[in-house]
Amino acid sequence: MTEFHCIKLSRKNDVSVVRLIDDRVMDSERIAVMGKELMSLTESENGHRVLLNLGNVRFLSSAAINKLIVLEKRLGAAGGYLKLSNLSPEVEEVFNITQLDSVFDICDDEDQAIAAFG
Amino acid sequence: MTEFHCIKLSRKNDVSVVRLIDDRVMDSERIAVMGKELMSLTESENGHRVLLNLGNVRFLSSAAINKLIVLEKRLGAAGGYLKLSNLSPEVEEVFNITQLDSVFDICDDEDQAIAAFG
Amino acid sequence: MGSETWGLDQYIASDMRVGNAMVMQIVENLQRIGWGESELFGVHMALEEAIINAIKHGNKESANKEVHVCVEASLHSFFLRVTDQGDGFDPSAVPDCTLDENLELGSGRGLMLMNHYMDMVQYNEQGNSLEIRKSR
Amino acid sequence: MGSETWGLDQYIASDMRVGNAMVMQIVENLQRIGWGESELFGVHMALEEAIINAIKHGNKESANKEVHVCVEASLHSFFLRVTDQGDGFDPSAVPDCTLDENLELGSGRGLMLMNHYMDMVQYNEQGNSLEIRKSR
Ligand SMILES: Nc1ncnc2c1ncn2[C@@H]1O[C@H](COP(=O)(O)OP(=O)(O)O)[C@@H](O)[C@H]1O
Ligand SMILES: Nc1ncnc2c1ncn2[C@@H]1O[C@H](COP(=O)(O)OP(=O)(O)O)[C@@H](O)[C@H]1O
Repeated sequence: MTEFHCIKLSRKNDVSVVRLIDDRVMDSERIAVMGKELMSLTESENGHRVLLNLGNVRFLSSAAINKLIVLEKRLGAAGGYLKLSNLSPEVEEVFNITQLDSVFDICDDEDQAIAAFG
Repeated sequence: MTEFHCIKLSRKNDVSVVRLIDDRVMDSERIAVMGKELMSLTESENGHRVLLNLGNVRFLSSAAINKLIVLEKRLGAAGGYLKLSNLSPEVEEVFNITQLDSVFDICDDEDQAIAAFG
Repeated sequence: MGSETWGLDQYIASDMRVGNAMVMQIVENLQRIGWGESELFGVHMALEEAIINAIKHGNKESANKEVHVCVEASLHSFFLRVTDQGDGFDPSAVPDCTLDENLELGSGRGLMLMNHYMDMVQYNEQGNSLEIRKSR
Repeated sequence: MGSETWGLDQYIASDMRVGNAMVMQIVENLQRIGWGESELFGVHMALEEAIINAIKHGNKESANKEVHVCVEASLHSFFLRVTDQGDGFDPSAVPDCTLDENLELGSGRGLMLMNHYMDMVQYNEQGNSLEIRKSR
Protein backbone atom coordinates (compact mmCIF):
# COMPACT_ATOMS: atom_id res chain seq x y z
CA MET A 1 0.00 0.00 0.00
CA THR A 2 1.13 3.50 -0.78
CA GLU A 3 1.87 5.82 2.13
CA PHE A 4 -0.17 9.01 1.97
CA HIS A 5 0.72 12.21 3.84
CA CYS A 6 -2.18 14.51 3.05
CA ILE A 7 -5.07 12.14 2.42
CA LYS A 8 -6.61 9.15 4.16
CA LEU A 9 -8.02 6.42 1.96
CA SER A 10 -10.61 3.77 2.83
CA ARG A 11 -13.04 1.58 0.86
CA LYS A 12 -16.80 1.46 1.22
CA ASN A 13 -18.41 -1.06 -1.19
CA ASP A 14 -16.64 -0.27 -4.46
CA VAL A 15 -16.03 3.37 -3.60
CA SER A 16 -12.68 4.86 -2.59
CA VAL A 17 -13.48 7.17 0.28
CA VAL A 18 -10.90 9.94 0.66
CA ARG A 19 -10.50 12.34 3.56
CA LEU A 20 -8.08 15.25 3.74
CA ILE A 21 -5.80 15.28 6.76
CA ASP A 22 -5.39 19.07 7.10
CA ASP A 23 -8.35 20.98 8.45
CA ARG A 24 -6.99 24.15 6.87
CA VAL A 25 -5.93 23.21 3.36
CA MET A 26 -3.79 26.24 2.52
CA ASP A 27 -0.09 25.46 2.78
CA SER A 28 1.36 25.50 -0.74
CA GLU A 29 3.66 22.53 -0.17
CA ARG A 30 0.92 20.45 1.47
CA ILE A 31 -1.39 21.31 -1.41
CA ALA A 32 1.25 20.14 -3.90
CA VAL A 33 1.59 16.82 -2.04
CA MET A 34 -2.18 16.50 -1.72
CA GLY A 35 -2.47 17.09 -5.47
CA LYS A 36 -0.02 14.29 -6.26
CA GLU A 37 -1.73 11.91 -3.88
CA LEU A 38 -5.16 12.66 -5.34
CA MET A 39 -3.81 12.21 -8.87
CA SER A 40 -2.44 8.79 -7.95
CA LEU A 41 -6.05 7.73 -7.42
CA THR A 42 -6.80 8.32 -11.11
CA GLU A 43 -4.33 5.61 -12.15
CA SER A 44 -6.75 3.01 -10.82
CA GLU A 45 -9.13 0.65 -12.61
CA ASN A 46 -11.62 1.99 -15.17
CA GLY A 47 -14.88 3.34 -13.80
CA HIS A 48 -13.16 4.13 -10.50
CA ARG A 49 -15.52 5.77 -8.01
CA VAL A 50 -14.01 8.31 -5.66
CA LEU A 51 -15.79 10.06 -2.82
CA LEU A 52 -13.99 13.00 -1.27
CA ASN A 53 -15.34 13.56 2.24
CA LEU A 54 -14.50 17.14 3.25
CA GLY A 55 -16.03 16.73 6.72
CA ASN A 56 -13.03 17.94 8.68
CA VAL A 57 -12.09 20.77 6.33
CA ARG A 58 -12.59 24.19 7.90
CA PHE A 59 -10.77 26.10 5.20
CA LEU A 60 -9.52 25.42 1.71
CA SER A 61 -7.78 27.91 -0.52
CA SER A 62 -8.55 28.34 -4.18
CA ALA A 63 -5.21 26.66 -4.93
CA ALA A 64 -6.59 23.59 -3.15
CA ILE A 65 -9.83 23.82 -5.11
CA ASN A 66 -7.80 23.89 -8.31
CA LYS A 67 -6.41 20.47 -7.37
CA LEU A 68 -9.92 19.14 -6.94
CA ILE A 69 -10.81 20.42 -10.40
CA VAL A 70 -7.81 18.66 -11.91
CA LEU A 71 -8.79 15.49 -10.05
CA GLU A 72 -12.31 15.75 -11.43
CA LYS A 73 -11.05 16.18 -14.99
CA ARG A 74 -8.47 13.40 -14.84
CA LEU A 75 -10.84 10.98 -13.20
CA GLY A 76 -13.51 11.77 -15.81
CA ALA A 77 -10.98 11.29 -18.63
CA ALA A 78 -10.10 7.89 -17.14
CA GLY A 79 -13.78 6.88 -17.08
CA GLY A 80 -14.07 7.40 -13.32
CA TYR A 81 -16.43 9.40 -11.11
CA LEU A 82 -15.90 11.92 -8.32
CA LYS A 83 -18.34 13.05 -5.66
CA LEU A 84 -17.80 15.44 -2.76
CA SER A 85 -19.57 15.16 0.59
CA ASN A 86 -19.81 16.64 4.07
CA LEU A 87 -18.99 20.21 3.07
CA SER A 88 -19.22 22.75 5.88
CA PRO A 89 -21.64 25.60 5.10
CA GLU A 90 -18.66 27.90 4.53
CA VAL A 91 -16.91 25.54 2.14
CA GLU A 92 -20.15 24.87 0.30
CA GLU A 93 -20.60 28.63 -0.13
CA VAL A 94 -17.26 28.81 -1.95
CA PHE A 95 -18.47 26.23 -4.46
CA ASN A 96 -21.71 28.16 -4.91
CA ILE A 97 -20.09 31.57 -5.41
CA THR A 98 -17.66 30.25 -7.96
CA GLN A 99 -20.38 28.13 -9.62
CA LEU A 100 -18.20 25.09 -9.15
CA ASP A 101 -21.29 23.39 -7.77
CA SER A 102 -22.16 22.82 -11.43
CA VAL A 103 -18.80 21.10 -12.00
CA PHE A 104 -18.81 18.90 -8.89
CA ASP A 105 -21.39 16.44 -7.70
CA ILE A 106 -21.90 17.54 -4.09
CA CYS A 107 -23.65 15.23 -1.59
CA ASP A 108 -24.70 15.83 1.99
CA ASP A 109 -22.90 12.86 3.52
CA GLU A 110 -21.13 9.60 2.72
CA ASP A 111 -24.25 7.43 2.75
CA GLN A 112 -26.07 9.71 0.35
CA ALA A 113 -23.04 9.81 -1.92
CA ILE A 114 -22.56 6.04 -1.93
CA ALA A 115 -26.23 5.53 -2.69
CA ALA A 116 -25.95 8.11 -5.50
CA PHE A 117 -23.08 6.18 -7.11
CA GLY A 118 -25.79 3.49 -7.57
CA MET B 1 6.54 28.35 62.31
CA THR B 2 4.27 30.79 60.54
CA GLU B 3 3.20 29.91 57.00
CA PHE B 4 4.01 32.70 54.53
CA HIS B 5 2.41 33.09 51.13
CA CYS B 6 4.23 36.01 49.60
CA ILE B 7 7.63 35.92 51.28
CA LYS B 8 10.29 33.32 51.97
CA LEU B 9 12.23 33.63 55.20
CA SER B 10 15.64 32.18 56.10
CA ARG B 11 18.37 32.99 58.64
CA LYS B 12 21.97 33.90 57.92
CA ASN B 13 23.97 34.54 61.09
CA ASP B 14 21.61 36.77 63.12
CA VAL B 15 19.96 38.24 60.03
CA SER B 16 16.47 37.36 58.78
CA VAL B 17 16.84 37.06 55.03
CA VAL B 18 13.57 37.68 53.21
CA ARG B 19 12.80 37.00 49.56
CA LEU B 20 9.62 37.91 47.72
CA ILE B 21 7.88 35.05 45.96
CA ASP B 22 6.30 37.05 43.10
CA ASP B 23 8.60 38.24 40.36
CA ARG B 24 6.08 40.91 39.44
CA VAL B 25 4.91 42.47 42.69
CA MET B 26 1.81 44.29 41.47
CA ASP B 27 -1.36 42.40 42.37
CA SER B 28 -3.21 44.43 44.98
CA GLU B 29 -4.30 41.42 47.03
CA ARG B 30 -0.84 39.86 46.96
CA ILE B 31 0.64 43.19 48.01
CA ALA B 32 -1.77 43.35 50.95
CA VAL B 33 -0.74 39.85 52.05
CA MET B 34 2.93 40.64 51.50
CA GLY B 35 2.49 43.78 53.62
CA LYS B 36 1.01 41.78 56.52
CA GLU B 37 3.73 39.15 56.30
CA LEU B 38 6.48 41.78 56.26
CA MET B 39 4.89 43.56 59.26
CA SER B 40 4.87 40.32 61.22
CA LEU B 41 8.67 40.45 61.06
CA THR B 42 8.66 43.67 63.09
CA GLU B 43 7.12 41.90 66.06
CA SER B 44 10.41 40.12 66.65
CA GLU B 45 13.17 40.70 69.19
CA ASN B 46 14.72 44.12 69.67
CA GLY B 47 17.49 45.04 67.26
CA HIS B 48 16.07 42.65 64.70
CA ARG B 49 18.08 42.68 61.47
CA VAL B 50 16.15 42.13 58.28
CA LEU B 51 17.64 41.81 54.80
CA LEU B 52 15.20 41.96 51.94
CA ASN B 53 16.76 40.28 48.90
CA LEU B 54 14.92 41.52 45.79
CA GLY B 55 16.97 39.32 43.45
CA ASN B 56 14.03 37.70 41.69
CA VAL B 57 11.89 40.85 41.45
CA ARG B 58 11.45 42.04 37.87
CA PHE B 59 8.74 44.58 38.67
CA LEU B 60 7.31 46.18 41.75
CA SER B 61 4.57 48.76 41.78
CA SER B 62 4.64 51.87 43.92
CA ALA B 63 1.98 50.26 46.12
CA ALA B 64 4.52 47.53 46.85
CA ILE B 65 7.21 50.12 47.55
CA ASN B 66 4.85 51.78 50.03
CA LYS B 67 4.79 48.51 51.98
CA LEU B 68 8.59 48.51 52.10
CA ILE B 69 8.52 52.06 53.48
CA VAL B 70 6.10 51.05 56.21
CA LEU B 71 8.31 48.04 57.02
CA GLU B 72 11.33 50.33 57.25
CA LYS B 73 9.53 52.71 59.61
CA ARG B 74 8.05 50.03 61.85
CA LEU B 75 11.28 48.12 62.06
CA GLY B 76 13.15 51.32 62.92
CA ALA B 77 10.57 52.17 65.58
CA ALA B 78 11.08 48.72 67.08
CA GLY B 79 14.85 49.22 67.20
CA GLY B 80 15.47 46.98 64.21
CA TYR B 81 17.35 47.46 60.94
CA LEU B 82 16.39 46.90 57.30
CA LYS B 83 18.64 46.52 54.29
CA LEU B 84 17.76 45.78 50.68
CA SER B 85 19.95 43.82 48.29
CA ASN B 86 20.18 42.36 44.80
CA LEU B 87 18.07 45.03 43.09
CA SER B 88 17.85 44.72 39.31
CA PRO B 89 19.05 47.85 37.48
CA GLU B 90 15.43 48.73 36.70
CA VAL B 91 14.25 48.36 40.30
CA GLU B 92 17.25 50.31 41.54
CA GLU B 93 16.37 53.12 39.13
CA VAL B 94 12.94 53.42 40.76
CA PHE B 95 14.58 53.98 44.14
CA ASN B 96 16.90 56.56 42.60
CA ILE B 97 14.18 58.51 40.77
CA THR B 98 12.00 58.72 43.85
CA GLN B 99 15.03 59.43 46.08
CA LEU B 100 14.04 56.49 48.23
CA ASP B 101 17.69 55.46 48.01
CA SER B 102 18.16 57.97 50.82
CA VAL B 103 15.53 56.19 52.93
CA PHE B 104 16.69 52.63 52.35
CA ASP B 105 20.09 51.09 52.86
CA ILE B 106 20.69 49.38 49.52
CA CYS B 107 23.45 46.76 49.17
CA ASP B 108 24.73 44.93 46.10
CA ASP B 109 24.26 41.40 47.39
CA GLU B 110 23.55 39.35 50.51
CA ASP B 111 27.19 38.98 51.57
CA GLN B 112 27.79 42.71 51.35
CA ALA B 113 24.61 43.37 53.30
CA ILE B 114 25.40 40.86 56.05
CA ALA B 115 28.90 42.27 56.38
CA ALA B 116 27.39 45.78 56.55
CA PHE B 117 25.12 44.76 59.45
CA GLY B 118 28.48 44.27 61.22
CA MET C 1 -17.80 45.75 26.33
CA GLY C 2 -14.52 46.64 24.68
CA SER C 3 -12.44 45.76 21.75
CA GLU C 4 -8.87 45.14 20.85
CA THR C 5 -7.23 46.28 17.67
CA TRP C 6 -4.37 44.59 15.92
CA GLY C 7 -2.20 45.71 13.08
CA LEU C 8 0.85 44.83 11.09
CA ASP C 9 3.22 46.62 8.72
CA GLN C 10 5.72 44.21 7.28
CA TYR C 11 7.84 43.42 4.21
CA ILE C 12 8.00 39.71 3.41
CA ALA C 13 10.02 37.62 0.98
CA SER C 14 8.30 36.51 -2.23
CA ASP C 15 8.14 32.92 -1.06
CA MET C 16 4.98 30.85 -0.86
CA ARG C 17 5.92 29.40 2.53
CA VAL C 18 6.52 32.86 3.94
CA GLY C 19 3.19 33.95 2.45
CA ASN C 20 1.38 30.98 4.02
CA ALA C 21 2.91 31.80 7.39
CA MET C 22 1.90 35.46 7.05
CA VAL C 23 -1.68 34.43 6.26
CA MET C 24 -1.78 32.18 9.33
CA GLN C 25 -0.31 34.91 11.54
CA ILE C 26 -3.06 37.29 10.45
CA VAL C 27 -5.80 34.66 10.87
CA GLU C 28 -4.55 33.77 14.36
CA ASN C 29 -4.47 37.37 15.46
CA LEU C 30 -8.00 37.94 14.18
CA GLN C 31 -9.09 34.91 16.21
CA ARG C 32 -7.29 36.30 19.21
CA ILE C 33 -9.11 39.64 19.06
CA GLY C 34 -12.43 37.85 18.80
CA TRP C 35 -13.31 36.88 15.23
CA GLY C 36 -15.31 33.65 15.17
CA GLU C 37 -14.57 30.71 12.91
CA SER C 38 -17.29 31.28 10.34
CA GLU C 39 -16.86 35.06 10.02
CA LEU C 40 -13.16 34.47 9.63
CA PHE C 41 -13.65 32.16 6.69
CA GLY C 42 -14.24 34.84 4.07
CA VAL C 43 -11.52 37.09 5.40
CA HIS C 44 -9.09 34.17 5.36
CA MET C 45 -10.09 33.39 1.77
CA ALA C 46 -9.65 36.96 0.60
CA LEU C 47 -6.37 37.65 2.36
CA GLU C 48 -4.91 34.36 1.19
CA GLU C 49 -5.72 35.26 -2.43
CA ALA C 50 -4.36 38.77 -2.01
CA ILE C 51 -1.03 37.72 -0.52
CA ILE C 52 -0.46 34.65 -2.70
CA ASN C 53 -1.27 36.62 -5.89
CA ALA C 54 1.27 39.28 -4.92
CA ILE C 55 3.94 36.64 -4.36
CA LYS C 56 3.08 34.48 -7.39
CA HIS C 57 1.75 36.78 -10.11
CA GLY C 58 3.20 40.07 -8.90
CA ASN C 59 6.74 39.27 -7.75
CA LYS C 60 6.87 35.91 -9.55
CA GLU C 61 8.51 34.46 -6.43
CA SER C 62 11.66 36.45 -7.15
CA ALA C 63 14.28 36.41 -4.41
CA ASN C 64 14.99 40.09 -5.12
CA LYS C 65 11.46 41.31 -4.54
CA GLU C 66 9.42 41.85 -1.41
CA VAL C 67 5.73 42.11 -0.66
CA HIS C 68 4.57 44.88 1.65
CA VAL C 69 1.72 43.76 3.89
CA CYS C 70 -0.31 46.18 6.06
CA VAL C 71 -3.19 45.10 8.27
CA GLU C 72 -5.49 47.09 10.53
CA ALA C 73 -8.05 45.01 12.34
CA SER C 74 -10.55 45.22 15.16
CA LEU C 75 -13.53 43.13 16.14
CA HIS C 76 -15.56 45.34 13.81
CA SER C 77 -13.37 45.72 10.77
CA PHE C 78 -10.59 44.23 8.72
CA PHE C 79 -8.32 46.15 6.36
CA LEU C 80 -5.43 44.77 4.30
CA ARG C 81 -3.07 46.45 1.86
CA VAL C 82 -0.75 44.24 -0.18
CA THR C 83 1.80 45.83 -2.49
CA ASP C 84 4.15 43.88 -4.73
CA GLN C 85 7.09 44.98 -6.90
CA GLY C 86 5.71 43.51 -10.10
CA ASP C 87 4.38 45.24 -13.24
CA GLY C 88 0.79 45.12 -12.10
CA PHE C 89 -2.14 44.08 -14.29
CA ASP C 90 -5.59 45.16 -15.38
CA PRO C 91 -8.12 43.43 -13.12
CA SER C 92 -10.99 44.33 -15.49
CA ALA C 93 -9.29 42.23 -18.17
CA VAL C 94 -9.36 39.03 -16.08
CA PRO C 95 -11.94 36.71 -17.66
CA ASP C 96 -15.10 35.85 -15.72
CA CYS C 97 -14.33 32.51 -14.15
CA THR C 98 -18.01 31.56 -13.95
CA LEU C 99 -18.47 31.50 -17.73
CA ASP C 100 -18.83 27.91 -18.83
CA GLU C 101 -15.68 27.95 -20.94
CA ASN C 102 -13.60 29.30 -18.02
CA LEU C 103 -15.16 27.37 -15.17
CA GLU C 104 -12.38 24.83 -14.86
CA LEU C 105 -9.61 27.29 -15.63
CA GLY C 106 -9.01 28.49 -12.12
CA SER C 107 -7.83 31.94 -13.10
CA GLY C 108 -10.13 34.73 -11.93
CA ARG C 109 -11.52 32.73 -9.04
CA GLY C 110 -9.31 34.54 -6.54
CA LEU C 111 -10.56 37.97 -7.60
CA MET C 112 -14.15 36.76 -7.57
CA LEU C 113 -13.82 35.34 -4.04
CA MET C 114 -12.26 38.57 -2.77
CA ASN C 115 -15.10 40.57 -4.29
CA HIS C 116 -17.65 38.27 -2.74
CA TYR C 117 -16.27 38.24 0.79
CA MET C 118 -15.04 41.82 1.10
CA ASP C 119 -16.97 45.10 1.27
CA MET C 120 -14.27 46.83 -0.73
CA VAL C 121 -11.62 45.51 -3.15
CA GLN C 122 -9.53 48.20 -4.78
CA TYR C 123 -6.40 48.01 -6.94
CA ASN C 124 -4.17 51.00 -7.58
CA GLU C 125 -3.89 52.15 -11.18
CA GLN C 126 -0.81 50.06 -11.88
CA GLY C 127 -2.41 46.97 -10.40
CA ASN C 128 0.46 46.09 -8.07
CA SER C 129 -1.20 47.28 -4.88
CA LEU C 130 -4.47 45.99 -3.55
CA GLU C 131 -6.63 47.17 -0.65
CA ILE C 132 -9.44 45.06 0.75
CA ARG C 133 -11.77 45.94 3.58
CA LYS C 134 -14.57 44.25 5.48
CA SER C 135 -16.83 45.58 8.25
CA ARG C 136 -18.78 43.39 10.64
CA MET D 1 11.81 44.35 9.22
CA GLY D 2 8.23 44.89 10.17
CA SER D 3 6.12 45.70 13.10
CA GLU D 4 2.87 44.80 14.69
CA THR D 5 0.51 47.24 16.30
CA TRP D 6 -1.87 46.47 19.12
CA GLY D 7 -4.66 48.48 20.59
CA LEU D 8 -7.49 48.36 23.05
CA ASP D 9 -10.61 50.38 23.77
CA GLN D 10 -12.37 49.09 26.84
CA TYR D 11 -14.49 50.07 29.83
CA ILE D 12 -13.54 48.25 33.02
CA ALA D 13 -15.06 48.02 36.48
CA SER D 14 -13.54 50.15 39.24
CA ASP D 15 -12.06 47.13 40.93
CA MET D 16 -8.40 46.71 41.81
CA ARG D 17 -8.33 43.10 40.65
CA VAL D 18 -9.83 44.07 37.29
CA GLY D 19 -7.28 46.87 37.08
CA ASN D 20 -4.40 44.50 37.83
CA ALA D 21 -5.63 42.13 35.13
CA MET D 22 -5.93 44.98 32.63
CA VAL D 23 -2.36 46.07 33.39
CA MET D 24 -1.10 42.51 32.84
CA GLN D 25 -3.07 42.19 29.60
CA ILE D 26 -1.43 45.35 28.27
CA VAL D 27 2.04 44.29 29.42
CA GLU D 28 1.65 40.85 27.82
CA ASN D 29 0.54 42.31 24.53
CA LEU D 30 3.47 44.74 24.49
CA GLN D 31 5.77 41.75 25.05
CA ARG D 32 4.05 39.91 22.25
CA ILE D 33 4.62 42.70 19.74
CA GLY D 34 8.28 42.84 20.70
CA TRP D 35 8.93 45.05 23.73
CA GLY D 36 11.85 43.69 25.74
CA GLU D 37 11.83 43.22 29.50
CA SER D 38 13.83 46.29 30.48
CA GLU D 39 12.13 48.74 28.09
CA LEU D 40 8.82 47.45 29.34
CA PHE D 41 9.63 48.25 32.93
CA GLY D 42 8.94 51.97 32.77
CA VAL D 43 5.83 51.55 30.66
CA HIS D 44 4.53 48.95 33.09
CA MET D 45 5.23 51.33 35.99
CA ALA D 46 3.46 54.26 34.34
CA LEU D 47 0.42 52.38 33.13
CA GLU D 48 -0.01 50.68 36.48
CA GLU D 49 -0.05 54.07 38.22
CA ALA D 50 -2.42 55.54 35.65
CA ILE D 51 -4.98 52.73 35.84
CA ILE D 52 -4.79 52.17 39.58
CA ASN D 53 -5.12 55.92 40.28
CA ALA D 54 -8.25 56.09 38.11
CA ILE D 55 -9.81 53.17 39.99
CA LYS D 56 -8.71 54.23 43.47
CA HIS D 57 -8.59 58.03 43.55
CA GLY D 58 -10.85 58.77 40.57
CA ASN D 59 -13.75 56.32 40.86
CA LYS D 60 -13.03 55.43 44.52
CA GLU D 61 -13.65 51.77 43.62
CA SER D 62 -17.34 52.52 43.17
CA ALA D 63 -19.39 49.71 41.68
CA ASN D 64 -21.35 52.28 39.67
CA LYS D 65 -18.38 53.76 37.89
CA GLU D 66 -16.24 52.55 35.06
CA VAL D 67 -12.77 53.39 33.83
CA HIS D 68 -12.27 53.87 30.11
CA VAL D 69 -8.94 52.50 28.91
CA CYS D 70 -7.54 53.15 25.42
CA VAL D 71 -4.20 51.84 24.23
CA GLU D 72 -2.37 52.22 20.93
CA ALA D 73 0.95 50.48 20.77
CA SER D 74 3.59 49.42 18.31
CA LEU D 75 7.20 48.38 18.66
CA HIS D 76 8.05 52.07 18.41
CA SER D 77 5.46 53.76 20.57
CA PHE D 78 3.08 53.38 23.46
CA PHE D 79 0.01 55.52 24.06
CA LEU D 80 -2.52 55.18 26.89
CA ARG D 81 -5.61 57.20 27.73
CA VAL D 82 -7.34 56.48 31.04
CA THR D 83 -10.56 58.29 31.88
CA ASP D 84 -12.43 57.91 35.15
CA GLN D 85 -15.82 59.16 36.30
CA GLY D 86 -14.48 60.98 39.33
CA ASP D 87 -14.25 64.70 40.08
CA GLY D 88 -10.69 64.99 38.87
CA PHE D 89 -7.90 66.86 40.68
CA ASP D 90 -5.20 69.41 40.16
CA PRO D 91 -1.95 67.56 39.45
CA SER D 92 0.12 70.71 40.03
CA ALA D 93 -1.13 70.76 43.63
CA VAL D 94 0.27 67.32 44.42
CA PRO D 95 3.25 67.82 46.78
CA ASP D 96 6.73 66.89 45.56
CA CYS D 97 7.33 63.44 46.98
CA THR D 98 11.10 63.87 46.95
CA LEU D 99 11.04 66.67 49.52
CA ASP D 100 12.39 65.32 52.79
CA GLU D 101 9.14 65.87 54.67
CA ASN D 102 7.17 63.93 52.02
CA LEU D 103 9.64 61.20 51.22
CA GLU D 104 7.91 58.50 53.22
CA LEU D 105 4.44 59.71 52.38
CA GLY D 106 3.94 57.75 49.22
CA SER D 107 1.59 60.23 47.65
CA GLY D 108 2.96 61.88 44.52
CA ARG D 109 5.31 59.04 43.72
CA GLY D 110 2.99 57.69 41.03
CA LEU D 111 2.88 61.00 39.17
CA MET D 112 6.63 61.36 39.47
CA LEU D 113 7.26 57.87 38.09
CA MET D 114 4.92 58.49 35.16
CA ASN D 115 6.72 61.75 34.37
CA HIS D 116 10.07 60.03 34.55
CA TYR D 117 9.28 57.07 32.33
CA MET D 118 6.99 58.70 29.76
CA ASP D 119 7.75 61.28 27.07
CA MET D 120 4.37 62.90 27.63
CA VAL D 121 2.00 62.95 30.62
CA GLN D 122 -1.07 65.10 30.15
CA TYR D 123 -4.22 65.49 32.22
CA ASN D 124 -7.37 67.10 30.86
CA GLU D 125 -8.51 70.26 32.59
CA GLN D 126 -10.81 68.46 35.00
CA GLY D 127 -8.08 65.98 35.90
CA ASN D 128 -10.16 62.85 35.35
CA SER D 129 -8.56 61.88 32.06
CA LEU D 130 -4.90 61.19 31.57
CA GLU D 131 -2.88 60.58 28.45
CA ILE D 132 0.63 59.16 28.56
CA ARG D 133 2.93 58.48 25.63
CA LYS D 134 6.35 56.96 25.08
CA SER D 135 8.39 56.58 21.90
CA ARG D 136 11.26 54.18 21.48
N1 LIG E 1 -0.53 41.15 -7.94
C1 LIG E 1 -0.72 40.78 -9.24
N2 LIG E 1 0.19 41.14 -10.19
C2 LIG E 1 0.03 40.77 -11.48
N3 LIG E 1 -1.02 40.04 -11.93
C3 LIG E 1 -1.96 39.64 -11.04
C4 LIG E 1 -1.86 39.98 -9.65
N4 LIG E 1 -2.93 39.47 -9.02
C5 LIG E 1 -3.66 38.83 -9.95
N5 LIG E 1 -3.10 38.93 -11.18
C6 LIG E 1 -3.59 38.40 -12.47
O1 LIG E 1 -4.97 38.15 -12.32
C7 LIG E 1 -5.27 36.79 -12.65
C8 LIG E 1 -6.43 36.29 -11.80
O2 LIG E 1 -6.02 36.10 -10.46
P1 LIG E 1 -6.86 35.14 -9.51
O3 LIG E 1 -8.30 35.48 -9.68
O4 LIG E 1 -6.35 35.23 -8.16
O5 LIG E 1 -6.66 33.68 -10.09
P2 LIG E 1 -5.32 32.78 -10.14
O6 LIG E 1 -4.39 33.32 -9.13
O7 LIG E 1 -5.81 31.41 -9.82
O8 LIG E 1 -4.81 32.91 -11.56
C9 LIG E 1 -3.98 36.04 -12.43
O9 LIG E 1 -3.90 34.88 -13.21
C10 LIG E 1 -2.95 37.07 -12.84
O10 LIG E 1 -2.76 37.08 -14.22
N1 LIG F 1 -7.62 59.98 38.64
C1 LIG F 1 -7.50 60.72 39.76
N2 LIG F 1 -8.59 61.33 40.28
C2 LIG F 1 -8.48 62.07 41.40
N3 LIG F 1 -7.33 62.26 42.07
C3 LIG F 1 -6.21 61.69 41.62
C4 LIG F 1 -6.24 60.89 40.44
N4 LIG F 1 -4.97 60.47 40.21
C5 LIG F 1 -4.20 60.96 41.20
N5 LIG F 1 -4.93 61.71 42.06
C6 LIG F 1 -4.45 62.45 43.24
O1 LIG F 1 -3.05 62.65 43.11
C7 LIG F 1 -2.38 62.12 44.25
C8 LIG F 1 -1.03 61.59 43.87
O2 LIG F 1 -1.15 60.40 43.14
P1 LIG F 1 0.08 59.40 43.04
O3 LIG F 1 1.29 60.20 42.69
O4 LIG F 1 -0.26 58.31 42.09
O5 LIG F 1 0.31 58.82 44.50
P2 LIG F 1 -0.65 57.86 45.37
O6 LIG F 1 -1.57 57.16 44.44
O7 LIG F 1 0.30 56.94 46.05
O8 LIG F 1 -1.36 58.78 46.32
C9 LIG F 1 -3.31 61.08 44.83
O9 LIG F 1 -3.11 60.89 46.19
C10 LIG F 1 -4.68 61.68 44.52
O10 LIG F 1 -5.05 62.62 45.51
